[in-house]
Amino acid sequence: MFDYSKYLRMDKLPHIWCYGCGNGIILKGAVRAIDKMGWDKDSVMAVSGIGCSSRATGYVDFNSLHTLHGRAIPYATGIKMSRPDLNVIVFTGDGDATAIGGNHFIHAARRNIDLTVVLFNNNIYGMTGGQYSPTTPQGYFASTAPYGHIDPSFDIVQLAMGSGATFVARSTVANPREMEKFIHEGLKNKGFSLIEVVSNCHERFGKRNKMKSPYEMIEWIRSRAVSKVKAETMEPEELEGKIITGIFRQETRPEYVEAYDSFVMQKAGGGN
Amino acid sequence: MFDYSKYLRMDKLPHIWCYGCGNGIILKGAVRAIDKMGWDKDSVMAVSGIGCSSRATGYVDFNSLHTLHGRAIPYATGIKMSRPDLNVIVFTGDGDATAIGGNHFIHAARRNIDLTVVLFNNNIYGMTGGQYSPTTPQGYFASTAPYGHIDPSFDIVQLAMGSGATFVARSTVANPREMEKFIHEGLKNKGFSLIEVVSNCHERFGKRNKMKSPYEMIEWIRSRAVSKVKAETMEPEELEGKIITGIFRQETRPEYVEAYDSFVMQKAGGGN
Amino acid sequence: MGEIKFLQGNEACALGAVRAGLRFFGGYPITPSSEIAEQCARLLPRVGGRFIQMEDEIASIASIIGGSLAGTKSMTATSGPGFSLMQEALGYGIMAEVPFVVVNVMRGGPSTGHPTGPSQGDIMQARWGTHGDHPVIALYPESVPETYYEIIRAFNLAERFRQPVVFLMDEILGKMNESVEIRDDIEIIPRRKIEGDPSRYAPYAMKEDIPQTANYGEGLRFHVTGLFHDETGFPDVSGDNIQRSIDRMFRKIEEHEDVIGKWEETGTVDPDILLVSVGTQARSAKMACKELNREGISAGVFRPVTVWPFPEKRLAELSRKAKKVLIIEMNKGQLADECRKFIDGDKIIALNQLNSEMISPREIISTAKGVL
Amino acid sequence: MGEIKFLQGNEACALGAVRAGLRFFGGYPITPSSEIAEQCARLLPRVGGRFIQMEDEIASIASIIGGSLAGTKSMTATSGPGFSLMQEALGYGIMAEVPFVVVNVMRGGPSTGHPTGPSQGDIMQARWGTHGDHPVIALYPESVPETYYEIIRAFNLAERFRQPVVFLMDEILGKMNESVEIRDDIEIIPRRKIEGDPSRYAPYAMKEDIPQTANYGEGLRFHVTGLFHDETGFPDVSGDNIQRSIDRMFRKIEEHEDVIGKWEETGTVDPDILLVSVGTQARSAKMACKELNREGISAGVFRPVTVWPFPEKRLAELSRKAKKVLIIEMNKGQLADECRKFIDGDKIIALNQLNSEMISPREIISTAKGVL
Amino acid sequence: MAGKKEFLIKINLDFCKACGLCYSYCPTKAIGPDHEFRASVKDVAKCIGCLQCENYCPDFAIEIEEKK
Amino acid sequence: MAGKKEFLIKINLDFCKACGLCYSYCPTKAIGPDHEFRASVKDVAKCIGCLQCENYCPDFAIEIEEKK
Amino acid sequence: MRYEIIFSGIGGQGMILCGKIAAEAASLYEKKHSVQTVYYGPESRGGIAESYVIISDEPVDYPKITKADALVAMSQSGLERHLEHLHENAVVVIDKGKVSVENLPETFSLSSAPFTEESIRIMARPMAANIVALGFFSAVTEMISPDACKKAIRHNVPAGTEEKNIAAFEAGFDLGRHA
Amino acid sequence: MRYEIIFSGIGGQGMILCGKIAAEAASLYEKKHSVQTVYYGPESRGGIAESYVIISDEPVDYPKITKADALVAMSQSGLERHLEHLHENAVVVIDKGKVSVENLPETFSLSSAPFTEESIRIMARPMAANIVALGFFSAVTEMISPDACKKAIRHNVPAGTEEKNIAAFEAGFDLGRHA
Ligand SMILES: Cc1ncc(C[n+]2csc(CCOP(=O)(O)OP(=O)(O)O)c2C)c(N)n1
Ligand SMILES: Cc1ncc(C[n+]2csc(CCOP(=O)(O)OP(=O)(O)O)c2C)c(N)n1
Ligand code: SF4
Ligand code: SF4
Ligand code: SF4
Ligand code: SF4
Repeated sequence: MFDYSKYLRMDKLPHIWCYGCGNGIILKGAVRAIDKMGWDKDSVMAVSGIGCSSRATGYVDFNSLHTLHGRAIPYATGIKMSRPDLNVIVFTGDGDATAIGGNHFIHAARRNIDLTVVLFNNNIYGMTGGQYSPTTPQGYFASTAPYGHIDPSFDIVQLAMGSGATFVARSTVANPREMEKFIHEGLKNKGFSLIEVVSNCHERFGKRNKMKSPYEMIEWIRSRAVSKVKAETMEPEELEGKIITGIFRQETRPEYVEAYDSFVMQKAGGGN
Repeated sequence: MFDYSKYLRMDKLPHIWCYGCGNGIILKGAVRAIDKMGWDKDSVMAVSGIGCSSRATGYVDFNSLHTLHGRAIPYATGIKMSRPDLNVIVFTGDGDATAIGGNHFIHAARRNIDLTVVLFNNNIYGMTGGQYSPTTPQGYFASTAPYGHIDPSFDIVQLAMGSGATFVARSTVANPREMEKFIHEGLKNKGFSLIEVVSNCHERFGKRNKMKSPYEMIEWIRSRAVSKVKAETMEPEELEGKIITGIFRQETRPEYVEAYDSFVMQKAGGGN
Repeated sequence: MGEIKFLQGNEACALGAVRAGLRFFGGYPITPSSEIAEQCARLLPRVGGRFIQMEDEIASIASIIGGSLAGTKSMTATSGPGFSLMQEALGYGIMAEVPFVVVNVMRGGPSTGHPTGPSQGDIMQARWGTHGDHPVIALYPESVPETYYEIIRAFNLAERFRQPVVFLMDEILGKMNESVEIRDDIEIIPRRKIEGDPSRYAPYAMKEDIPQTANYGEGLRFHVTGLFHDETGFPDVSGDNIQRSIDRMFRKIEEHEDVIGKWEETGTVDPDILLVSVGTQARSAKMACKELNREGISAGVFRPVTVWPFPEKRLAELSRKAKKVLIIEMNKGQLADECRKFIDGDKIIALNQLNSEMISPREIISTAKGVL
Repeated sequence: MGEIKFLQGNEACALGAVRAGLRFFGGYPITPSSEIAEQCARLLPRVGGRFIQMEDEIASIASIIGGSLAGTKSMTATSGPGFSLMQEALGYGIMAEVPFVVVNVMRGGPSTGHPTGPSQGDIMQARWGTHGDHPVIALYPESVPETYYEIIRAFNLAERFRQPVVFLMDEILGKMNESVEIRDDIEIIPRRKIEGDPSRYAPYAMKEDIPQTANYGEGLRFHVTGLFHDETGFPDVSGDNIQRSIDRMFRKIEEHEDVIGKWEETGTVDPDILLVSVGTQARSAKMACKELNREGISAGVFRPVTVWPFPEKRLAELSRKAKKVLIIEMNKGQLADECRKFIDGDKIIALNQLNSEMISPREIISTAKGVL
Repeated sequence: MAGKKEFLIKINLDFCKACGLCYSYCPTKAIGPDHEFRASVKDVAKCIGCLQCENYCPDFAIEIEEKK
Repeated sequence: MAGKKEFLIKINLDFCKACGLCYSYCPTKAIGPDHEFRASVKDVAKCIGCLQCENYCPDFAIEIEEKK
Repeated sequence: MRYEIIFSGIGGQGMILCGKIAAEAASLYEKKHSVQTVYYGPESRGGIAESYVIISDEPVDYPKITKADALVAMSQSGLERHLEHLHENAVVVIDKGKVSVENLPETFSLSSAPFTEESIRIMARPMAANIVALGFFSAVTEMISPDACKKAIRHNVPAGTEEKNIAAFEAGFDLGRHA
Repeated sequence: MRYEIIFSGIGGQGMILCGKIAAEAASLYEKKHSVQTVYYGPESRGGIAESYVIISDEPVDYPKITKADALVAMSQSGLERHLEHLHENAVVVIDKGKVSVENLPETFSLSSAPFTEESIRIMARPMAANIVALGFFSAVTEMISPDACKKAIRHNVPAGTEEKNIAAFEAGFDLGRHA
């Protein structure tokens, strides 16, 4: 039996998320994955932006920082530059990380700075009432897409890879154990790690799209999830609308702060 | 003999760029490519951000708009949403488009809005005096990298592809005719087109890196350019530090404003 | 008499804007302004206009500047954090003299603050938020019907003076429902069409200090920049030109304060105690004033509708006659402080509250009685 | 006596900051501030600190807020357009009470304006640029040596009051070279280390209105947010808490104006004509004052070094005795307008210039003579 | 005894928000909804310790413990 | 006559910034530097009309025209 | 005459819509002046979410509650929080079974009915409890006519749910008439 | 005593560095007070780029030019632009051959030498013309001693170019002594 109370601020529970919101499932997975790392809680730093998902930092008994909408990653970058020994985890949403925060996301990935970004992708802006996000699927409805949504979506995995991230994975709340495993792998990577977790928001997304309950939404997600291995055997047309899950990249490149210390500081004669 | 004066504001020349600056070479290529489209000058809209390269809009006799640092693409997006019949071209730099403007770049690519972005990549911030940009190669010097640069670079082509652009190409000032051809192909694409042109800034980059003259820098660029076809036959190690040129993607997907008009406006019963 | 509709403040803002000719909205959602975007997403495609949700607030305001320059009346809407992000481009709009409207539905700040709470904390920011010397037009209605008509006036002023207009609302107003009579006889200033010889056209040639700028794509191929520029629109950073440009930009607004300025005066004429308040808070002042009048106390209300430029002259005049000027705001006293510039400091009583609630008529009444 | 160095203003800013304990700089280049970043890139790794060039100004200020919360003294530097972009996060710093320094080397605005020209156009923005009610500390030196010492004071104030400090410079000062004596006896306030029982630790527990916040990663696992929060750092948007929090944040600064406030007075004591000026422009006023004094005219100079909170009390005092107060600025009269709050309007003479040049002693002298 | 394992189902009703995920995913229906749709134990003997409920509960409201 | 083509080399000295690209890339050295390193025609007969100079000149300062 | 009503509850119970319907009914269909304002917490769901309605013969200045003439409470906290905002002889309407009323001052005119239960009875879901409550309120106070309310309901509920909501209103109205 | 010097030219000619060296020489090595300020256009290159140096026995208040005592002009526009800023008997130093001096008021004390040519002569490049000019200026005005200048040069030029620049300075100084 896993003792969540070891990692949670129990006095802050129940959390503010809606009944059945996938955010709770992801938070659980993240906590279990962090536990596997065996880290001292004082060495863990949780940073988030603004959004439903970003409220996660309020519930974990680590060093925690709730920043501005979209800016979790640059705050985290400064923390890492200041205290490279901290294990910095970013909790963020699809809006937070890929709409307003998109630039910070790709630049942190490019630098390969050692942050583990757990991206709660519920395909919508939950907190502000269901406006479309950069990952809302085409044809679905949102409060700002009353006639159906026309924007193509980001493939966040492709975006992270195109930017240079060294660990990139995707899972869903329909598969909590896989998600936990991917987060754990991401935490182990010394460099920029992105774990996208596709999640359900029946309140702001589901109810507008004929999926009223959390269960319906999670099953909708499950029905679209295809493992990377399986996807490789499928035709592009078959893959339309599917969520491909798996670890897409796992490689070793010099970490940013380490590179700074070993190269710039050495050359400058600084060091500590 | 090509009559540049047809497209240039001759009274603004000579331009403010340094002697031998590649920006002039790119501007020439762009003008020739536009000429091939046979467009009415009134229908062409040139938009730029801030930077040396972004001064290009001042010299072309089209509708022209010099915006804020990093924001050329969202200004252009608004113009396109307002007047879809205009042919909108964005002139931008590596700093302008991929540092401060990185988010707008990836989102416009995602939407596949019909902009042709000509990105003058001189691997440095020219206008402000030679600070490193997201494409400054590792190991080189910049005014903010006095001990040598450690940041991994963006591969702008990968970034554009990861974001969903429908036309993606790269050329260099060492090959003006190829550049012109790629820009022309980009202009023909109805959707988001990115043509990265690797350029020389001997003043702010070259002089700090043992390349004092424009000629030396252009030859340095040439020595690193490898065509996509050739690159496919090479090993990853051989490709290190190389500039792979060619058309990387050329495909057809619904253009954003057309999709809006044909889907949202139709459903809403608006139309015009 | 026109049709009567029962509308939310945010909804009235969107409807009024469309009525004023809005055909392009670029925005990014934020509580408590999001309904404005949502309504625009619904309304615009019905009238041949377009809506886009941009990637952030900076992109939003950038997109509407582009949209406006290309000839389409444009708007964005946001709240404090987004308004802060828009400051750089708002300055661009002022510098390049582009007509558009930015709505800021004020919530509790600073920072994330209290997203669902009302405040009047961004009044000074609306004046001074962007860098450099610049004139500002900012309107702030008190009710849903006034929102409908003032947003139309905002568009008209933007077009007439080629100036971005800041439209302030507050969380109470944005989320409030009231009935609005939709009159038929509303003046709408259309976007100017400028014609001329392209080879000699100067987009910043002036008529009474107001530039005669065309729209892109209508045959006059001109240049626009955020650098200081001359009549032709091209950069000119000579000292003389900078001085001349800024002076003219201020003159353009200051010399038309008769058109831009707007305020309401109610209660006793030349009252002993003058209540000054803006936005929804003024409604509380008005109720208090009626009660004071009923009790035989000489009280009046002065409510600026145009907040910037501040209707200083008229208020100074009224204040000279009053014994006390009670300035009532849901902030730390931003306008009260501003009023020290032209009202005897001993007369000013600042009544302020920051607890996410409007200051009630009762408090106003008791404060007013206490100081007389 | 310490070593004497011949330094550029921007360089002195970087050197002073490192002397004050700066160990993390996150920035984005912009004329005329870029040398500060360049010097930090060179200096910091020599002393075990780190420099990073972020992707934009928003990321820059975000990174230094993170850096500071994790225990490292942090700074960024920019100019007008970048300062506008930083406003949202500056408000976060004020709300979350994080010590750091933001340098704004003022250039000609609004918008892109005149990148290589000086101005004093962002003084009011430094006060009101971010949304919501908030207190501000802003310093503005006049010379290269003063830059060195005032940037150190900026860090000390930031640490002492847990408040971001805005450090204003201007293009002339940033690019100017002068000699600086590097004294040995400088007080540096170190970052506090807070200890206690993690299970009961409240990062916003107060001591004289100043929060006792620890650094991340030192054993006290606390929470920080930009929402209104209680002593424990967790969100609390109750009306009472909001009122209490903002009142306290203002009190924290206002009640320590004796420490924060700083100004210089030169020339005749209790002069007939008082020249008021800040930054490099004040040096012109001083030269003018000397000349006026030589000619037997009773003139003095009042130069605020701490611009916000504005040294209102002392200036009001001096102004009561003066016949005229001549306020000299490279802007449209921002401080002159501010001074109307506490100086008789008839006494104020605003001397302003926006042509990218300092107002010369000659002009000041002739204006002064003209009004006496 | 290597026989059938037995489990304890602990439900924290203060945290439970009645989302129904736990009992929707419970393969044996050892748990089910109470009158307000919150989780409640229907037949503890049916519990096979698959932890599905625990995995999906977003509210840290349900725990399965093996009886020793 | 299907013989050798002849060309006119037009240099606009008001635009030329003396970067040297044109004559660095001129394969026949028909053009070369003047005393201030600006472009100047050395031997017009050598010009083969390859347009290299025109392609590389960033300043719109050189044009090659075929003599008719 | 100025009449102030509080519709109180928690997120998801629809008390904001309920207030809007009441205010619109008074304004558009009864030709009175009315304003509705709202309060909601920052939580996405489950926090306070309520609205205030002022109905008057004259234009409404202050749009918030001074002393409420009526309170419709769908949650315990929504009752308790507002006791101090009520006129001493205010009408208090509560959802029976969900909200308990110990120690309520005698001066209030209390009436209650099981709105949630009634909603479940009619449409197998608790969702229309707010509309049931509105019907009940209309009947017991006679501040807003049922006809006006029904027009406003049709105008404000999602298309396709009009009839169900009208049924819910009528059920509430009936309960109120017999209360 | 307040002595004001303008070092004028266009971007790339190094007149900003030139002024800095002069001011540093006066300040650090001659123990006077000095300030150097700059002006440069927004162009990356080729625009105006110049500096102003004030040298004084007392601390310098106003750091800009009131009436200049000397002008070193490396470009025609740099001469013409500043004529009105000069004292009537100011020292005017120009780069012979590059700058022509027709119609210059007689009251000025004009001296010139071919700085660019001299630089090309010494180091085959025009780059050190600014330092040649500084040497010349030092000799003709005696405002700043050659020793102080040389110290400041060593401190300010890129590592490895010290000796060449000292040579350029001395060449200029010689030209000045014989001017
Ligand atoms: C600068 C700024 N812009 C907008 C907002 C409003 N806002 C808060 S959360 C949010 C979107 C949240 O979406 P996402 O990150 O996907 O999180 P979710 O709520 O869906 O978990 C927005 C737009 C804000 N707080 N700050
Ligand atoms: C908001 C803002 N930040 C910074 C700057 C300063 N700035 C002007 S151009 C530039 C970088 C230019 O680099 P790039 O886009 O690569 O163009 P280049 O000059 O190299 O052609 C910067 C940082 C600015 N003008 N505005
Ligand atoms: S609104 Fe959506 S994302 Fe937010 S807590 Fe509710 S279900 Fe979760
Ligand atoms: S600084 Fe570089 S990019 Fe800018 S004009 Fe000069 S050579 Fe070109
Ligand atoms: S999954 Fe959790 S919150 Fe949902 S019903 Fe079960 S115990 Fe309750
Ligand atoms: S390439 Fe052009 S600018 Fe360069 S030297 Fe030749 S003609 Fe002159």
